[in-house]
Amino acid sequence: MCAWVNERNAPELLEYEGTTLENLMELVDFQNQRIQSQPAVIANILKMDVDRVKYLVRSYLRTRLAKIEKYALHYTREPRYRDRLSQSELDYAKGFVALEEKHMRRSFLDQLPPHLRALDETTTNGLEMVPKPDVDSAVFCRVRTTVGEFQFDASEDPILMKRTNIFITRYSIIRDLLEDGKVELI
Amino acid sequence: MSKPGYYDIDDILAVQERVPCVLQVDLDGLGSAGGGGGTSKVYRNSRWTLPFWMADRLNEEDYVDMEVSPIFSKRANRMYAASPESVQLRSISQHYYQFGLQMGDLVPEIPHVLRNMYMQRIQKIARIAQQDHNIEAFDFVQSLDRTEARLLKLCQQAQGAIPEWQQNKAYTLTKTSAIP
Amino acid sequence: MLGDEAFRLAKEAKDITSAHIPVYNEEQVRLVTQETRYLWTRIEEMIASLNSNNKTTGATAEGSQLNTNGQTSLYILTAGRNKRCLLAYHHRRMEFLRSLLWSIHLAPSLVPPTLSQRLSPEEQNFSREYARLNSAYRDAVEDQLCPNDSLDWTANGELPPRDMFIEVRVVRDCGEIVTESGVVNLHVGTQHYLRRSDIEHLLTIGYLEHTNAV
Amino acid sequence: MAITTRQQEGFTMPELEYMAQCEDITIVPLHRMERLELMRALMLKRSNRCRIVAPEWLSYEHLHNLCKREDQPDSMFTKLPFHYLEIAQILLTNAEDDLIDSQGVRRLIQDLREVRQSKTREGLRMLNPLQLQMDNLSIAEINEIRPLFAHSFDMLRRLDELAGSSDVSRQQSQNMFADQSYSEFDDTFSSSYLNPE
Repeated sequence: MCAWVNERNAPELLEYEGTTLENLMELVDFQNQRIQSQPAVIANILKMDVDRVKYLVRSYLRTRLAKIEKYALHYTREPRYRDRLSQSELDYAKGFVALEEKHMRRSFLDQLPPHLRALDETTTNGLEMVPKPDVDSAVFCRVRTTVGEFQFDASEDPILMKRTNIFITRYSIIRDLLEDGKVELI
Repeated sequence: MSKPGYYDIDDILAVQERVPCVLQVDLDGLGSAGGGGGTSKVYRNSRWTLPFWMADRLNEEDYVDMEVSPIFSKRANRMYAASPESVQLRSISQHYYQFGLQMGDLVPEIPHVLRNMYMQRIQKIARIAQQDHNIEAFDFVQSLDRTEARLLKLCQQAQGAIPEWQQNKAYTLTKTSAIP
Repeated sequence: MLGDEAFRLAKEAKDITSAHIPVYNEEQVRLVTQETRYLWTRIEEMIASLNSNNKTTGATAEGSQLNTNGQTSLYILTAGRNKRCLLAYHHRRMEFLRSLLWSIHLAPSLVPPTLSQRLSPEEQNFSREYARLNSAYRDAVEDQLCPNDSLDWTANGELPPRDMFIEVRVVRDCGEIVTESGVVNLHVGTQHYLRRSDIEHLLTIGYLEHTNAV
Repeated sequence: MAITTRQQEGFTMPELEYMAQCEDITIVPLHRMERLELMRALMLKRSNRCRIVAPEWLSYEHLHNLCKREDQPDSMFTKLPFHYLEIAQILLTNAEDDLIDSQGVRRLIQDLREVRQSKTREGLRMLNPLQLQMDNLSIAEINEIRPLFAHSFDMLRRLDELAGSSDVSRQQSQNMFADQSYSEFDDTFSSSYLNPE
């Protein structure tokens, strides 16, 4: 659940929680087997459980896909992000990049002069064509284990971060704390 | 609002805002007849308003001298600062903030001007998002630029979600809006 | 002015909402592409002429050379601007298509004709391939995570399961559907109490109406 | 998109309700007390197999005190469960008979929400592009203000960056303006632009 909420709120793609997913789905499989031998009342409860877990898994994976589509080219090129993708996600990202490019080419790009066909340049106005997540964007986070004095900015006084404190701040500032599990996004 | 991306339609529209320039060379293709390319010439030393995406770069290369857009002139800034809530931002520019962010490198005062304007006006946006509309609110809503209007809409959606759910309407499955 | 035609495409892209997409403007796309090609030809001519002038003429031609430099810059900027508008226009439309496809359970066949008329043949093609890309992904994930079960991959993502069964009224004939509890005939005007996951797609396209939200 | 535009701005209320159902709650099944997840309790409750024990904070008296404290000027947000709105709503809908004075409770929850809403609006004044502490806000309340606060935060951040970068480029722009004599600029730029006090 926490992985799902973090993923929903983080501007960039987080580590893939493969093991957690596998464990959850094993549980579903186990429940599914039990359902048949149970009376209707219990069976309904078990079915609901199964549906709830499936929703979580689905929503988690779809949240990731939405991000992957948005920054597909960047994620497939940067080793840091590539490592965070599951094999199926990597295939998906590559497929999506190819699909998008093909659509552009067939719609008009092939009709432009060859010099103008690139999709990964920096324009004369200094704009990068490849979309990248904005890691400085705002997130709400809650402290899970007391951090102590924490420097949000080099030029500011440190602030005490205690358990259950809530902050709105830049994602990049608390990214390490998130990775260490000291804060969660909300 | 995050940094504009290459594919950002709002940014594309914002940099179409025009700025006054004085040409330092003769340029073809700037007149109204120049759609197909190059029948309308404008000569050196003429004043001409150009879209920002064009003017900014030509200014850097000294082919034109770009001036500050009148919407960020000192007088305008002073005028707006007096009562940010009553400024008809939309009629000044649909992309006031986004355009301002682009012009910011050229006019050092812009960040300060925009900040004041924004901070004052979002207070009112927050209030309006919580209440039913009255006449005064209606006028204010009409004066919002695109950035603000979008923010108001998002606020109203987020605020409306709780009562909607409390009244048990959040679970109704409806036809998708994309299908006519 | 240069760039005005491309700007029209950007404005059309701005008009796209979750409930509306304008007809694909093939003519305008062609026009902008054509203008860009023309500009590029001129750019190449001017660069070529500058190179040859460099060798032959002296300071007297400096003024005209400066003009040509400026003109080249302007054309390069415009070509770049045109390209950005073209890409953003198509990109925004693809965004709409993806939203649409997800809302209709990634089944391009559910796109009604009134809508598919607004799409270019390439966009229809994109829709089909996008759906295929997704089912390949879904298959891979299901193989790995739940080989004996399905993830209901395309179910409504905004509503977690709460009511397993919901009450619906039939608005348009759907014929017979097979549910867990047997075959149901969905005839106009009739009401049914059915498992949500069995009929969600019929609600999304407006063939059924959700009547109890309790 | 694989998730909807609304979901990219936060959670839907049903999603929050879904999360809330994983919180623990006390029930009385056949005279014996037990603590289990809310959704389990609801299932038992629906089939009349238990009574739900209302959490302590969901009583008229407790909420009344909170309301009073919440209303004091310059007070912080009072402490409530992270999912208080969802849990209150779920219990008011599904276990009304297990609550004492459910009407009063319902009204107080609403009052509390309104006072807290106006407090968050005050908080908006203090928003800055580095950090703002907002302890004891519940997730539904955060979700409600998320678009406003997050987008505004990002806007302020960009303006800050711009102010910073023009500090650096001010030298250059000063030179740029010095190099070129625009009569128009003399009008639109006073020295105060170039030499901020």
